[in-house]
Parts: sequence; C-alpha cells; structure tokens
Amino acid sequence: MASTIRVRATNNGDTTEVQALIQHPMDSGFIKDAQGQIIPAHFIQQLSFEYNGKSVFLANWGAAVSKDPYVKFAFKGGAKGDELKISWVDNKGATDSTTAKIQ
Amino acid sequence: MSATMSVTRNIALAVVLVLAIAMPALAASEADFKAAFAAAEAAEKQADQLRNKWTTTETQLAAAKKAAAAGDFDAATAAAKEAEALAQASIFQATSEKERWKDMEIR
Amino acid sequence: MRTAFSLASICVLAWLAPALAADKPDPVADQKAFQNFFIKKFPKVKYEDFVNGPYSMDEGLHRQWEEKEQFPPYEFAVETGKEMFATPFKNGKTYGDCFANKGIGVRQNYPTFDEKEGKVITLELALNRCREANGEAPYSYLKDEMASLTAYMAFTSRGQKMDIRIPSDPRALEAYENGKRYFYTRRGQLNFSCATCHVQSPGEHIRAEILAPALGIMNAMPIYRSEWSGMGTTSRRFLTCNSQTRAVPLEPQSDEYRDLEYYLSYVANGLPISGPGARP
Amino acid sequence: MSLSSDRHSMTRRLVLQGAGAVALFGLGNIPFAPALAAANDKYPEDAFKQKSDADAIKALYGKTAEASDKVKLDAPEIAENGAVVPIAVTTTLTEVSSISFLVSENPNALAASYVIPAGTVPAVANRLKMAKTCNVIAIVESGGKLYSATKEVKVTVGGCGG
Repeated sequence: MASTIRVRATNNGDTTEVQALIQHPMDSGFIKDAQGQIIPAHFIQQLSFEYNGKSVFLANWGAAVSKDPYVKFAFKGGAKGDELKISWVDNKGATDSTTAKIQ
Repeated sequence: MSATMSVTRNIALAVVLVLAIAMPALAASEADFKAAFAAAEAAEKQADQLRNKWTTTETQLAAAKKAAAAGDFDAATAAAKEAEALAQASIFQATSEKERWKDMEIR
Repeated sequence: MRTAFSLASICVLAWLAPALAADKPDPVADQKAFQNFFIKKFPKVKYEDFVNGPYSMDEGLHRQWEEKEQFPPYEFAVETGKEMFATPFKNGKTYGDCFANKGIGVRQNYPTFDEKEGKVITLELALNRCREANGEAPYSYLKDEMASLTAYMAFTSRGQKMDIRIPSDPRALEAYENGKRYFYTRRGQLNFSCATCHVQSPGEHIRAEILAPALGIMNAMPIYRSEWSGMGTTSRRFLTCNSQTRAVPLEPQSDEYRDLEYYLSYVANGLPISGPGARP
Repeated sequence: MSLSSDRHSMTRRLVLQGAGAVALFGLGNIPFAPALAAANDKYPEDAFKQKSDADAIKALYGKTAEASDKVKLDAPEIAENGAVVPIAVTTTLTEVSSISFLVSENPNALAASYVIPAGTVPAVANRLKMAKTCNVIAIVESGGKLYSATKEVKVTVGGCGG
C-alpha cells in the first residue's frame, strides 16, 4: 500500500524546508456517525522527522489536528539528495514510515 | 427578478399551505387516515412526474406512516394532510415556474 | 442587433427588460451576457479568478486558501487517480484507451454532445461507460473513486481554457436550453433556484458559507470540501445543493444534471480549468 | 457515509445554534486509550487530557507563560471552516526548544506540541480543528522560559462536524 505520508523537502543553501501531508482520519472521539454511535478516537499522536540519525522535528498531536494532517517546518543544514526519515504512531498503535529525498 | 413578483408568489404558496392544514382536526379514524394518506401519495406522485418533490413532503409521509403504524390516527392524519399540502405546493411551484424562470435569466 | 443590444445595455437594465430575442436560443449571446454580468458585478475580480469561487469573493478566505494550496488536501485524490489510470482493467485496457490523447489534458472539452445518442456526455458518465465497456462495474458518482479519476483528469487539464461545443444538432441546442431552464427554475420548499444563490447573491453569506459566482463554478470540479472533509464530484455537489433547498435530489447523472453541467460549462468557455479545487 | 439530506441539514442547524456542539461535548471527557510509549521523547499524555489551556500548559511545562510580541501568531480572523484552520507561528526568540498550540474552548485545549531540537528553525505551520469561536494560543519555550501570543478566531461552522 502506498505510504500515507507525502513529503516535500527543499533545500536552499543553508536551510531545508519540510512540508508533510499525511493521510489519516484523525477522529477526535467526539463525533457521532449516521446511526448516532460515537466514532472512537483515532488520531496520530507522534510524528517524527530524522536527518542523519538525529531528530530534527517531533510533533505531539491531540485530537484537534485536522483530518489528513499537514505540518511545515525548517531546519538548518541538510543537502540536496540527502534522505529524511519520517514515521508516525497513532493512539491505536498503528504506524507508518517513509523516507524522502531533499530536493 | 424584482422582489414584488417573488413576494406575491410566496403568498400564493402560503395560502395553499394554510388552506389545507386548517381543516378541523376531529378524532381521526383509520378510514380518515387512509383517505388523507391516499390523497397525499397521489399528489406526491404528480409532483414526482414533474420531477419536483420536496424533502419535507417525504418526511411528513414517513411520519404519517409511522404514526399510523403506532395506531395514533390523529397524528397520522394530520401528518398526511400536511404531506398533501406540501405536495400540492410543490406541484404549484413546478407549474408556476414553467415560464417564470425567464424573469431571472441573464440576458 | 442582439449582440449590440446586450453589449450596450447596463446589466441591471438588460436583466429586467423583457426578452426581445426571438424564442430561438442563442448560446453565443447568452455566454457573452452571462460573463458580462459577472465582470460588471465584480469589477475588482480578475477574469480568470472567477474559477476560484468563494475565494475570489473574500480576502480573508483567499489567504486561507493560499495556505491550503501549498499542500492541498486533494493531493491524495490526484495521486490515486493517477494510479487508477495506470492500472489496466482485467481485459488489459486502461481508461486512457477510452479518451482522446489517453485522457490527458482533455477535461476542458467535457461535457460533450454525443450526436449518435443525442444526449450530453459528462466526464463522470464517460468514465463509468469506459468501465462498463471494459467489463468493469461502474463506480458510484458520489464516492471517492469517481472523484479521484476526475481529479486526476482535471489536474492534467489545469490552465487550459474551458472549451465546450454545441454542434448544429437541434437536440444539442435543446439540451443546452434544458440546462439553462433548470439553472433558473426555483425548486424545493425554500423556493430557491441555482441563480437565487449563485447569480443574485454571490459573495454574500448564506448561513455560514460565502456563495460562489456561477461563472466558472464548474471549472474547479471535483472539489475537496472542508465541510465534507473529503472529495466531492460534480454529481455530489448538485445533489447536496438540491437537498439544501429541500428539493428531493434526482438520480446522479439524470438528464437534468447532464444538461445543467452542459449549460454551466458552456457559459464558462474561455475560463481556465482549475480543478481539482479546495473549498470551505 | 450516507448523505441523507435530513441528517445533513439537521446537523448543520444544530451545529450553527451551538446546541449540538454543547450536547456532544456534554458527554464528558472520553479517556484516551493509553498511548504506547513513543520511541524517543514521551507523548505528553496528561497534558492532552487537560480541559483548560492553563491546566494544559501547567501539565506540559510546569510553569506559566508571559505574552510577548516576539511570538508572531498567524491565524485567520474568520475560519472558513472549523475543521481546517491554518495556524502558524514564527518567533525571533532564540534557544527555542518547544512550540505548542492551544485552542481554548476545544474539549481539550492542547491541540499540538512540537519538540524543536537545536538547529531547527523556531517556526511551525499546521491545520487545526476548532469547535467554536475562541482564543488560539501559541506558546514558545525559549531559554527555559515560556512566551505566548493569543488571537481570537471566529468559527461559523463548527470544526467537529458530524
């Protein structure tokens, strides 16, 4: 199954800008479905970005992060062609990870 | 489309609605309900042919059926009458719009 | 005389003046008058920006839209659509075999008019017919698969000008007229027509939403709506608009909806395709 | 998701009157399933369970924040839709180790908290859900002290939908 993580990492000399869009329902646990049953909470809790084995960014997310979550940040360093390692874990213990080349 | 035209039409629609509902609500028997429901379904069928049914008519028809199933023929007949009024209004709307739509057309 | 008349008249005057045109429909004049109406009503909106719907009506919304467009939520639909295009059917054929130029960059010509069948063929209908012709079950017109396919095809046509043709076949003219009549006809218990919202009051609020102008409203289809937190095809948008006026929606891809899309796309000829779009 | 028109318009009305939103949240705070311990930094489980923004900040950092104009919070005046509100923060403060976002009237105020290692630019953009019109608070931890910026964001269509 194609990864649920889409990443765009672009380097412009000294900093690398990273954008990520992840396919995930991010159910808050407060919504009722058509039959009036509560849809249980199901959302990504941690999303981590690593470069050269070092964490460059770690997101701790609650139920208030939008569906198909998006995040943008930047870090000093990084070079075109290098790899970023991205992985997430949600409150049900499901995980996914991928790598992305810095453009 | 000038406001006066839409106001007169809305009054006409409202009149059709009020007329139908104002009928005296005596203790309705199953026969009363059946008659009212048949009339409502016939009107809704006509609205369907004009491809112009309203969702509120459908809800009232369902409410009438539900009330009748529960044996409450007063509520069932009232809902059926309301459904017929709405169906008639949707028929009135479809026929009156046959030419009236041109008023709003951008030329 | 007709074109001179419509060009010279001030839009409000033209609107109220009784139609002088003979009963024979004149799509070319309609299209000019339609576009002039919106250009006059929103002089500050750039011509090609009309395809951005509510975002060209409100600065605050526009900024939020730009933010979303950096990495838009319909990204997944485009990629899924691309994968579907690349995956052959059981019989080895693909969607590309059903369309000119392998289905790439052709969205702006849909809906077309099929002179054999004598009816309008929309992109969604053509996709399902392609599936059926190749022994596959058709998709729901309202669900994500259809949205992904149309999202990908729209994406490959981005920037191309809408280019809808009405052949000299009288049935095509009739389909165009049917679409126009549907657009202006009031329906539902709220007694609204499409024009009540999208011609009389674009830019204004209806409940919580800012209304999009009718000009270019098809160009962004299919759309990812935050409200649905998911993709929506043209069919889904038509059905939900019906139920919001408390009119019972018809079957997706009924003749009325096909003709309506034909009319709405034709009058937007010349405006760029911007689909798939993100919407509030 | 069946799209019966009655449910659709009914939910919209309820949400708009705010009644629906209150009724839903009246269900009390549903305990989150205990999250598996993350590989490295621990997930601030307790902070995400707090109702008010003050309690969440205390649970997360154990200290209070002072407003600072060095924290620039970028959020819309009126959210187009409470389900997807683009919110971002940038700061000129240095030695930033953490950035957090709180939505004061959400059932749990803490929405997101980011660990900013050395060498990472102190700026984050994300899309959050907002239940209704309320304050969005951005917190920046710089040199062990907390700085904040607050902005009210109007929400017309509740972000929690249904």
